[in-house]
Amino acid sequence: MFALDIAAHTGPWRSRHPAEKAMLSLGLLACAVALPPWPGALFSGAAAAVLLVGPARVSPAVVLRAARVPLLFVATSTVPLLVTMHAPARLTVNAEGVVPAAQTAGRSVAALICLLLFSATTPLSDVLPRLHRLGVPPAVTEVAALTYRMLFLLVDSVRAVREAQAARLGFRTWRTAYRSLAGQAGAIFVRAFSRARRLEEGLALRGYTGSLAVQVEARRVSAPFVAATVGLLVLIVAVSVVVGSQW
Amino acid sequence: MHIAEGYLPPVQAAAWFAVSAPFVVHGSRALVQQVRRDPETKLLLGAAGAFTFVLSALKIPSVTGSCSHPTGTGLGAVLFRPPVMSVLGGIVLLFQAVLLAHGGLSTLGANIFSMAIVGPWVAYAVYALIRRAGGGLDVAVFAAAALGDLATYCVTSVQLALAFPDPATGFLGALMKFGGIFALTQIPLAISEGLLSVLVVRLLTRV
Amino acid sequence: MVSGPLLEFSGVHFAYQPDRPVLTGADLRVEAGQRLAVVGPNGGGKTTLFRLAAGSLAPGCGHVAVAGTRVRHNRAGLRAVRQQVQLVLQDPDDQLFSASVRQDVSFGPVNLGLAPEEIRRRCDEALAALGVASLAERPTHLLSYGQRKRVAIAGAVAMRPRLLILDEPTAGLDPAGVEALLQTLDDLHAGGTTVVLSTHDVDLAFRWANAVAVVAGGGVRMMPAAEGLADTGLLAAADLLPAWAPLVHRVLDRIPGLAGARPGSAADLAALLSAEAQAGR
Amino acid sequence: MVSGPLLEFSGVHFAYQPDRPVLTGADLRVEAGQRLAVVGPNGGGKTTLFRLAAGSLAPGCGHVAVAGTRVRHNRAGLRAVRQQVQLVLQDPDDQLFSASVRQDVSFGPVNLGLAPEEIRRRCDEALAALGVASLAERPTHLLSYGQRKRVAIAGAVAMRPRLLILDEPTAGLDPAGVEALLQTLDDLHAGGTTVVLSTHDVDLAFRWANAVAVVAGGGVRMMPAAEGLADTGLLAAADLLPAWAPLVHRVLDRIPGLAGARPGSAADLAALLSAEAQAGR
Repeated sequence: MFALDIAAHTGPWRSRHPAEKAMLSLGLLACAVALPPWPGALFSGAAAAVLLVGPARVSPAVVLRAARVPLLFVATSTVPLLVTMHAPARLTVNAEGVVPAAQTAGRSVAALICLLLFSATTPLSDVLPRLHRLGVPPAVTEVAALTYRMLFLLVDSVRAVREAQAARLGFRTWRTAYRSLAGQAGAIFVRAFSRARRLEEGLALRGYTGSLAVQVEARRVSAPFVAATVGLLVLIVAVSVVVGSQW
Repeated sequence: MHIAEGYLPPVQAAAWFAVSAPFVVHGSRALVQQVRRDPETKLLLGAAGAFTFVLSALKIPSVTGSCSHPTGTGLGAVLFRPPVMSVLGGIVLLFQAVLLAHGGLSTLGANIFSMAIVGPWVAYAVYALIRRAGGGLDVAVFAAAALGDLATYCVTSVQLALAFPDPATGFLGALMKFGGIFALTQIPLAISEGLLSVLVVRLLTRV
Repeated sequence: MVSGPLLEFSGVHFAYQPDRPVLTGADLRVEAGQRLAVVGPNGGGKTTLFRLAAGSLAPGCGHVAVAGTRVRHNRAGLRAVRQQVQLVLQDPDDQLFSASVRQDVSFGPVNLGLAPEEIRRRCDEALAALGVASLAERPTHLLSYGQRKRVAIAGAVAMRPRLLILDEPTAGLDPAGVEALLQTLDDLHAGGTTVVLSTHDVDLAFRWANAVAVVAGGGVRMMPAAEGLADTGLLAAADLLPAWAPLVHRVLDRIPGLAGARPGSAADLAALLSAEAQAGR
Repeated sequence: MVSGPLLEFSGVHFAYQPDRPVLTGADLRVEAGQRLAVVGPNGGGKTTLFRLAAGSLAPGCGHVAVAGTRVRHNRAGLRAVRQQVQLVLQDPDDQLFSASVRQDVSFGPVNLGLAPEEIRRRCDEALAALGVASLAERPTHLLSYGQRKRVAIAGAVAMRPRLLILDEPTAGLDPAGVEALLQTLDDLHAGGTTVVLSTHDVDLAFRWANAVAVVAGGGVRMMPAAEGLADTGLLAAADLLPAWAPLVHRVLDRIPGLAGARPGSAADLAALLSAEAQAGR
């Protein structure tokens, strides 16, 4: 359904503590964003890319498919950096903009790979119940966890509704397509809230009185993994500073 | 379009977190209180979040032949009110970043500000104004959704213009460039989202 | 009219995920006028077969032909398929998305761009055929499960398909509901519609269908219903239980006075036994 | 231990809407150790009966008692009921709220305020009992329907109820899934849990249950399974079809060499006939 979510749930890093994976991927992400793009982003992005298709064994096809939409954004929003506007409707190509545009695009692509390293290895269902340790109120993490569970049900429904509408020629013209879309939105609205109502009864039977607390399986944070992560991050920062100053 | 991961310079990315934080914290407090008063709303809020996510994933046919997505924030704000939408919108944007790589974690603050704060508040204000002025439900919903959508992309353009001012004309020049790409082209989609929202509300009020 | 079978699969392969094929070379022929029951284990590919037939999915290899024409997955091609073949999904809520029953049933005819009177006529006809005319003005979400199921079928019938495919139409219905639905399908069949349905109930398949398709292990095996559903080995190979009726027929044939009796359901058998008891008295 | 029946309904009336009562004076007694099948038409009140038993609904008149104690609809009263009685709803998605299987199963034990090791023990035990231990780390949304159904039951079993009630547990499962689930229920029953389930499949009820409750027309009629499900008239009055097995037994008794054979399923009958054919050779 969501290729990144499936990768996260089925990959070899599935049983690692989410904090380890967050430290690694978000640490690299921070390096990619905060260090000077050349060479900091290059190193962070390259490290994330190697980890992603190497030890984390995420298929390159999944990575590329997930990267399509954000890359489209990067491509379109980099165009304005390459032109100068002197007055409305008077645009010239800006040769000096090439370097900053390349830096911005490079930083963004590097950061994107770091994000994918996180997404494709760390299931949200492992992250959400632990977020309260970072000070997020349990009510918010519980609502988020319910949203996560229910959105899969709704995505399934909306796909089935769409298929049924297509079978009855619901997308034949613009007019019918709009009517069909409204039908989809209406159907999932009704479904979402009837699901919530029924789930409430289902949970009440199991003793629900307001708290959705569950037992979160204890996972040990691996000291070698953390040490390697710290080592990698320090190395990237150090090399970036040294190489950057010599450039 | 969400601002992609890493696209904003670090200081500005951090600044947008700082700007969004009070709204999200306020929304979270409202949510916590609401849930404490009435524990059942927890499941309804989960449903509302899932609905918003799926709504923003519906494919709208667009002129260019490719497909676009509604923001869903206008309809969400009218149905669930802006403070709650700031939290639900934040959750949805986090999920979009992690599940789909749409948007990002470093740009989450900026995207929350445009899509989960400004969009919903503009939509809600427009809706409330038109209703109070005696406007019909259809008109109010249409304007709320269309202007909420448009406001979101205007804010995105401002965010990008602040980050990348034009070498000759500075912020204003950059705003026109980014606005030309992200806000102007959004007008037909904003109208689409308005029409779609009207159809949805009609369907829901009849049910 | 076009000659050849109404629906034909030739060597159809299909996989949702590349490493897990669902169908590996499926062949199927549905002739006009048939009543075909599709049986097989969950996850065996019954629904996939139906979605391929309705054009919702495109085969990986092989091809699907409707009324002698190979299905093309472009706008015009799909449109042609959908005017001939209608698929009713298992969960009626996936097909009901309008506020009222009449609106929902009119969805297809409106999309066909028909004239208002023709739309009305088709809706009335479909609602009457499914016995839900009295519900026409009711909101769909206030209907019972069985009623929603009938309205969903009415929505497909209003498209006037030549081939109506129903995925587990009797699931969730009580015995009375099942009987009423089979009666309705018989009426539609008598009216010229070819009907295909999937079911887990081999006894239902035995007494309703004239042909059976066993979908398991990536392939489809078609047979006359009486033969296929009496083949305990074949059914067991597809993880299915045998049907009662053909076994009971074998037993009855050994009793003088009951030999040759062919009760299709337990109710028929009960009637047979009580009639015999009456006569014996 | 408390004496008396595990669950008792006395003159229970219930209506969702005042003018349309569902139950009008229902009486029911479930003894510890029973295997009770509840049959009846859709809308006849089976689910309502279960929701009353689990404390989800409060009766209009009459009363419901669990283990000899009349159910009180306050926090403490409901808590007491839920430690004894667990209801598994028909749609597993109505009970699975967490994306993680293990977390979901732990929900009930956490609500009971148990110690962490005890919660873990109960989860492991419930997951093992339902044969889904290998799925513990899988996300709910990647499970098949049958797997979700088992996880939902595990969530109830983790509460260690004395009485486990399942609403249509076999609906939507294929024959192999039904057999596996019945085996699991047998194991739970052997472990001391009293099991109640509803079904439309009278043959399933006949071979699995030792008691049957027919819910129809606002009342409940309880009987030993063999007797109730052989009573064609009683079943017909409740809009149910007769079961094959008791009729087949009557037929078999008239064949020398097969008389006295009691196949419970068509598979048993098939085995019987082929064993006889073998022996005859």
